[in-house]
Amino acid sequence: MLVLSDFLILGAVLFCLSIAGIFLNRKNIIILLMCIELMLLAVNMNFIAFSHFNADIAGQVFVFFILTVAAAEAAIGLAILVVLFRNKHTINVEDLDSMKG
Amino acid sequence: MSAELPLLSLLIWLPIAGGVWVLTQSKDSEDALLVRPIALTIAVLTFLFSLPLFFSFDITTASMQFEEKLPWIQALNTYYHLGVDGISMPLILLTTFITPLVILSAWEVIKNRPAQYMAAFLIMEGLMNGVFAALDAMLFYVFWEAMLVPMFIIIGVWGGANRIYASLKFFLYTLLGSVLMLVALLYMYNQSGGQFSILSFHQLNLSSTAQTLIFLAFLAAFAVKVPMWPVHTWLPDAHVEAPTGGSVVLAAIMLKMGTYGFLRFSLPITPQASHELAWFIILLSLIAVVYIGFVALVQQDMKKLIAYSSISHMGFVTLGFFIMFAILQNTQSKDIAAMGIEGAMIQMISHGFISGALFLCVGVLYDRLHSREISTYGGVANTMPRFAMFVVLFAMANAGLPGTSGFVGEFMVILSSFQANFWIAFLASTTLILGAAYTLWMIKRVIYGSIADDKMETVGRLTDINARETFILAILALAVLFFGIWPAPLQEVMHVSVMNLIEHVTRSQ
Amino acid sequence: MNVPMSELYVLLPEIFVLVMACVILLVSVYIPEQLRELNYQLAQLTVIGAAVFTLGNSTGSTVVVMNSMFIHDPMSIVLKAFIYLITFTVFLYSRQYLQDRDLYKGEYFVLSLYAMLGMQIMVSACHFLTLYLGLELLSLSLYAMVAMQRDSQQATEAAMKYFILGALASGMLLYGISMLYGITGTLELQKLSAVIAEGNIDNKLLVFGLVFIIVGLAFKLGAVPFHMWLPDVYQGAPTAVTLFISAAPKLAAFSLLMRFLVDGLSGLHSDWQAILIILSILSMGLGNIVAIAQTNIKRMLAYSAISHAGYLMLGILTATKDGYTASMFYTIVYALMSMGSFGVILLLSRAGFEAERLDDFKGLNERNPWYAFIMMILMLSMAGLPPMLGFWAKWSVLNQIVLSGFVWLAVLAVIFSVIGAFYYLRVIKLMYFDKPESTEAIVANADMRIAISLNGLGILALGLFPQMLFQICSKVF
Amino acid sequence: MEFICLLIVLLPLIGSIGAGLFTVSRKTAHWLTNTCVGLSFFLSVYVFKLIVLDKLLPFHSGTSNELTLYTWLSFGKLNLEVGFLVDSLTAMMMVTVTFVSWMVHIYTIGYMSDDEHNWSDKSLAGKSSYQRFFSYISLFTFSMLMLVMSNNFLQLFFGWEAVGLVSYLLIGFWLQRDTAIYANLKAFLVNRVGDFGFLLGIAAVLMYFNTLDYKEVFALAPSLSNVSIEIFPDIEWSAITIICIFLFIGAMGKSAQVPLHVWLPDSMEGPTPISALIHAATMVTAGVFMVARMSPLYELSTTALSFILIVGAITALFMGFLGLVQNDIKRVVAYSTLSQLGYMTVALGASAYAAGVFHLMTHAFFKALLFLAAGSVIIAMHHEQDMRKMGGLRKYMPITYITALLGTLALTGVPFFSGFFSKDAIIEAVHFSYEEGRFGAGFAYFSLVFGVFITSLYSFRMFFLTFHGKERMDEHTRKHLHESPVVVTVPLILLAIPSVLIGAFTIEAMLYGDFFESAIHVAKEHQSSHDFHGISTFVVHGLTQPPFWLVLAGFVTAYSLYMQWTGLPALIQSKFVFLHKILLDNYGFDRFNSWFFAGGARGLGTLCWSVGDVKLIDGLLVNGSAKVIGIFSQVFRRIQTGFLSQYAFAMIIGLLVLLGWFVHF
Amino acid sequence: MIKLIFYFFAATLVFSSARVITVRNPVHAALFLVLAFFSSAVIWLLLQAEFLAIVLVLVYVGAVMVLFLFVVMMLDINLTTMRVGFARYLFTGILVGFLILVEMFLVLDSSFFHKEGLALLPSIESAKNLESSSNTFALAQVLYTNYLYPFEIAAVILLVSMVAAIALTMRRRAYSRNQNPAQQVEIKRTDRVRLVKMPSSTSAD
Repeated sequence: MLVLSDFLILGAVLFCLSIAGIFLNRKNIIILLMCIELMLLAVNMNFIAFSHFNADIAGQVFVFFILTVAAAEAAIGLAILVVLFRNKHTINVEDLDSMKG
Repeated sequence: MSAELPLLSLLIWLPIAGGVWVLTQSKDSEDALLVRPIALTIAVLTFLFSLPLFFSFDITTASMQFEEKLPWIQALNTYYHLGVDGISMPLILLTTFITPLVILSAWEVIKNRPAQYMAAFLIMEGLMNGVFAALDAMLFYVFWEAMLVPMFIIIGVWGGANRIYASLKFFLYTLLGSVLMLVALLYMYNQSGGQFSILSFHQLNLSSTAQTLIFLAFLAAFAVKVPMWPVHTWLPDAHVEAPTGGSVVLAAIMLKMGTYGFLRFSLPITPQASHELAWFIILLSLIAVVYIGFVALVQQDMKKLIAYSSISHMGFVTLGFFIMFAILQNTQSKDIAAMGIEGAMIQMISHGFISGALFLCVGVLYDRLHSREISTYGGVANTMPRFAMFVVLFAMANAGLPGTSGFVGEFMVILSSFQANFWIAFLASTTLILGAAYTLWMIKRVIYGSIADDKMETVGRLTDINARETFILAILALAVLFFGIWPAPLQEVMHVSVMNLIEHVTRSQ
Repeated sequence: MNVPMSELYVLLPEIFVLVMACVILLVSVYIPEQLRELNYQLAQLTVIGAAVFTLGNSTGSTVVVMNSMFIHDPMSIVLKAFIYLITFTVFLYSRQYLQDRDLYKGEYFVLSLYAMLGMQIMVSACHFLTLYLGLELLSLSLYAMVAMQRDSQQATEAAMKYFILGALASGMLLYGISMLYGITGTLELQKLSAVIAEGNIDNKLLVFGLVFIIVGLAFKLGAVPFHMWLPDVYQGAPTAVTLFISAAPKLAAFSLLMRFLVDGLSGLHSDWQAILIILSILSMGLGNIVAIAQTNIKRMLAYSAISHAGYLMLGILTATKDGYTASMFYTIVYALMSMGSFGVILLLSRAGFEAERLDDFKGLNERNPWYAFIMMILMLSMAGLPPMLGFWAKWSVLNQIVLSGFVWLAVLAVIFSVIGAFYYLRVIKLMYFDKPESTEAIVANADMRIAISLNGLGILALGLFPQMLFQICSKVF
Repeated sequence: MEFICLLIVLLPLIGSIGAGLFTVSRKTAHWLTNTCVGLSFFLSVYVFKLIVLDKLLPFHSGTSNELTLYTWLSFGKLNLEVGFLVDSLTAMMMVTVTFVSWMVHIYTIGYMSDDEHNWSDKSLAGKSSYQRFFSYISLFTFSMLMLVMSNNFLQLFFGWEAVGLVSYLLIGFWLQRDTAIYANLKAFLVNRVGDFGFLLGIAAVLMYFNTLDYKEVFALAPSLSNVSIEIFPDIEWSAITIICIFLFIGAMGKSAQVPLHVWLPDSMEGPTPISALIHAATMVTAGVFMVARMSPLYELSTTALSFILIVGAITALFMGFLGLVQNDIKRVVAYSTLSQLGYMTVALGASAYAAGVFHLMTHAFFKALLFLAAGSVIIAMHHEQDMRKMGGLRKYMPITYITALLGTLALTGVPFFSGFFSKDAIIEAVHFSYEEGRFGAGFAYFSLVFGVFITSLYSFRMFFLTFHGKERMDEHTRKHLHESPVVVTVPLILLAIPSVLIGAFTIEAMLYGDFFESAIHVAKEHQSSHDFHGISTFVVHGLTQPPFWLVLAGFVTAYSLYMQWTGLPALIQSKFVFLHKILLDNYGFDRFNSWFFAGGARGLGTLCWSVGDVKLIDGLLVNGSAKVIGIFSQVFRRIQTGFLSQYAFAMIIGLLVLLGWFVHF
Repeated sequence: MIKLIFYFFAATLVFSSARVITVRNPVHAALFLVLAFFSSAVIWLLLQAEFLAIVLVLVYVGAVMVLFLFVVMMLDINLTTMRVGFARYLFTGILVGFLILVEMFLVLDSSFFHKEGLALLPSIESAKNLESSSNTFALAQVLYTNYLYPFEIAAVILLVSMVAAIALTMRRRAYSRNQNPAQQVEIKRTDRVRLVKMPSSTSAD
């Protein structure tokens, strides 16, 4: 039988992948945004698994809100991205270094 | 009369309020005619108000006098608690005495923003009085640190070429010391069940480790202020770069706060640790006397030389304080222990006069030729005989000539330290030679001699001191001579408090 | 579900702000450009109204409403009150600056008000969900505000960085929440606390969740090593926005810390204490040290904010009521100081000129002694020098850690504060000791002048008589 | 009586202040100070009469010879007071000091009358130098009186240093001269070395007696003879010895004993009147006075006495040698002074305090006379001091010549002159000590006796070179040669009288009577058993002793070398180049001092400063830590690369570490 | 069987997520992300979160990812430079990711989490009572009652995102030349004309 751990570990793998993605990706901010979606997916996976195994609907409600927020976040993130692109004509992560030190 | 009038508060807040008032006059800095008389009046008034402290002082009691106590921050259980005893009262008088002179000395010299200059000194006077009068540790600390700011500004704005380095060094050095003291104060606050009364700290029963740590924390604060070797290097820089008034206040008063701290905090609060670490302080003091004496010998800058001489002389003060334990051990004589401590305290006051006067003298020269280098001068006595007389007098006082106040403290400290250990007295006495050597060698090169041909245009055209400068120096000269010839009035006021301190320290060991 | 009126009454400030924000949004769309002043006035009105509603309902007792998701307790009231105060002042300070830069639009006020609403929600949250949503409301508004100066490369870059990292952090926070939820089966802070108190759960699992949560909190607070966004955002954002970010959200972040760690996870205090010690040491150290090397005052203040975050945590990590009081005091004081400092920067900025280089402060004393004096007070206060208010802030947290036996930490903290004093002093040095680079007079509206003066003098006056502020904070816990 | 004593002390001070601090005319200055010091002298004589002749106790209506003026400081039972102790010793010193001082005051009127020429035109200080000079010497008189009249160590130290101060001011009086201001610094510092010991001595006194009052100390002294002190671990010293030696170190400085004598020859840079007053008659004898005053202490330590004996003997002999090679007239007198101070010191070391003080007194008169005479010569020679450019002055300055002759005779110890009595008494006393077996007495005896020859030799050498022989000055000078004015010659005459007579008149009272009974204490076993049988017997006895013949030998040698075979000195000089060099070099003391002490101190100072302060403390610790923080700052700011990935990476690493630390460890 | 489904879709999920972060082309990444969403939707179904699974597909894949793609297309990005330097950080990235994974694994694999599911497939009984056991129904039950307050906040968040997105991206036409009459009226002479005093030369030279 599948146990809770399986889902959690799956979530953990997703989580780590997204983290690695954020670190690895240096060229394209859009990928970063996607990684964040991936991370939220991992979190959602956790919530749903817990919700299921604890027989508690609250976890699913939480996921519902996370999805909402994630959508809003994506909207703002993309908006900023567009503004940024208009200004810099690039979305290369490594070009975002006008401020440092 | 003292009962009705909150004298100490007046001494603190009159100059501060006056300073703020002067500051508001700063808009028309060109037309600062009014600023100087106002500032002087306030300073003189403050001095006059401080006189009752001395004349209605009860010399038979060691308890605090002229006490004022109002709740300040109830949440922290701190009070606006002021009071003086024989230890702090002379220092307040010294402060109120020096400040009018400082303001007078800047009369026509400071042209750049005189209002701010005067205000800074007035505010600083109030804060320094606060340090000496505070009986609440938090109040003390607030005054203690707040004082850094006006001094920082004074050095930084009206200072010499390297003033920024000097002012920052001064500030950070002293801040580093005092923050550690803050931690110690907090620790004691918690140990004493949440109070900040300094007098209640005296009654604390602290473990020996705690005492040692607290002592070291206090040491960090006070040693920097004194300054003791090896945390003294801010002083020469600060002195050299500060304007004359700044140097005077720094040397005459601010250094005394460190040694005052030892008496008010370290010794009574941590008697055991003080006893155990007395050797360490004595060692540092002797290094200050001997090592710094040699260092002073080779200075090329007059202010630096006097600054180093200050360090050396302050070494006597700390020596006098901490020799107490060895004396008590050797002779059981509290009188001799008192002699050491009182000698050190007289040295504090006297050094206030002498170093202040010497810095004013350098200021006089600096105002004329804008150089502090010894090599710029030579043969000044030829053109400024009256000035030369004062300089030689103060130099002699600095060298500890009997009959001047500079002698009294050194004499007493050496005499008492002899009873502790021959070698301590021996090393301390080397100041007789070294002090004379560096001071008089400077005098030789600056004041004496004929005017070299290439200096005819500079030194040769010097004008002797005017009435204002004469007045300032004469007042100081009188003070130096008076306390040299008859130090008893000064010692009388502190004696009971010092005896009480010694009793307290011996009792709580 | 029928929500009783009494519960709505508790929510009145939030509802008012929401409604008004929508009103301003609509108004700003339709009013002509000349009447833009109306946005400002309405926004200020909103803040005042919210304050009136919040304070009008401050009974001192704790009320929990909305299915135990909204808590109305003394802490939230005090924090909200200061959030209002700060927002009000921020609007006031920013006005001229925004007008000069064509940012004086409805959006700024609307987003600020939404951010404020987010903070209100956070401060009053007692449920993971509301905490999270409040946080997101705040964050999303801030992301947008940072990017509002659309033609500024730095602003958009800052916004992008802020956004990505913020999302990453909230992802981690969420992961932590999910773990705690999974382990304890509840999302309510009080219940969570109760479950942990039972002690049936393996501590290791809880700490696992805790670590993720702390990462999220530390990010909001700007604690090292989760501080990286902070300097760039402070520097890149329009100063008016930096002003806002640097002040009010600190209060919210503090409440976040309190809600999570104290209300929810007080059972794990020995664990989070250790973590906070590390974070605070790193923050104090790195913040103070790196600030020295800065040439841009906004960036310098950012590092200063990092170090202040370290000090702020000192109080909380004692896990005592007095410690929380101290931290809260610290946070409020810091917010006030930070507001003043950025206010002065705004004051010196003109159309087309950002007074953000340190050198722009050169010789301020000659140009305008009064503003120099105010800035000096603020800098000294930041450095923690008596008799400024900042001293008492440092004092109170130090006192608490000494009381809790972390004397070594106190020593470390004060040493870092001395290092930190250097760069604050440098500002004073520039203002007082150096010659001005320009002699242009500094012009400001009367309200701005009065406000900034009050801000500075308040720091001094409250420093002399901190009793009131102490009392307010100590009554909270 | 109290008032009179106070007046004696304060009158010179008033004179000094009047002349120095206020702008007064030259006339007012010299009249004021002369009147004050003169009055002081007459009052001293009156006091002397009351105490010595009438045997009265001066104070508290005749019940005590101690007077407390006021309390300086007090610590419980310990009182530090300022007061007077006036006994026969004091009275004698008071008279001597005020007399010589008054003479010098008068003399100065003439000597300094054209002092402006010694200053450059522009010097403002030169304009008032005349008044200042009077102010200084009056101040000196005050200080010296404070010293001798003190009844405690504190005041003694005050006077001790105050005379040092005035000496400093006066040596450097012509402050435009580099040599003068070098000499005064040197004098002060060398004296300070002595005072260093002196102060430690006082500290030791306080420690063991718990008082600084003479009377109490002397009363307690015998009980202390067995107390010891450990200065170095495990080596015990007698406390009394330590006290005595430290006090004597002070005396060595002030009374210019080897090796602290180096300042005295240089002090001749000062105007001649003060060389007479300070550096011959009074101040330099303060050490001798002090030891005599402390005789109850010194009597308890033969070790200390031996030490004194040896130091004195070395000074007496070797400083005399130096007098032989000097060409500067004042320097010859200066070395003679050194040598004579050695005599006095030897007397002290031989427990013959009375003899020492006796010689002190006679020496004060004749040496002052000699200096003033030399000064008179110098005035006549237009400030030329080199004896090689003098000669044959006898006919130009008869009064000076005669008085100088009398002084020389007194100095060399020709019978019936005052010096004869005092010197002979010392030699006798040393001889007694030698017999008694005191360590060092044999050497001292030999030195003193041989020293008599040397003294005679250099004294007559100077005398012949100056007043006899060829006139070696240039024409211009010779044309203007004339006897000095009355103000100069009168003091010479007045000083010549005691120089000749005082010895004969007072020897009985001072050495063999009870003159010093109450003032000087000599232990029973150290008292010589000789009796005094009248002056003539003393003189006749003296003629049979080697010293007399040595004086004669000295005279003959000098006469033959400088009057008869005048080429011979140069020949001898060329034969003993090495020796001559050593003598001219002051045995290398000056060079050693300036190399080792002055150079060493400066070197050490530079080392401490540039290495210790600048490099180590400031460079390494202060600026170093600032720099380290700065470097850290620069390094840490690199972490903030500006790259988003890096930022995220930091957070991730943070998470990783926190997880690892808190969850898994 | 369930296990098989789980592992299959889990593997797909992991693979597609891995591809998201490794592919060069953002369009491909977005598409892999879509695949990941689909796979996880299936796994959520296994966990009886039908509503959320549907929402994920509808909202995410349908709206958000399309938005992503839209932006990707809109921004004209040079793809060739997109991968440079990737390998440099690969090792570190993998290492750190792996380490965190290990740390997480050690906790998540603890016995506490080895509890078995209630029932991974709906039982017949519950199927009967479809209405009450429906996941959607259950969510709906609480969403507008217990969670009314967060629901409202979520609404505000969406509003904010809308406002923000518009405020940030809406461009007023830079080339539109509309007059501002107010400005024209308000103008003062001094704004336009500056009188300059020239020194008049007094003499010819």
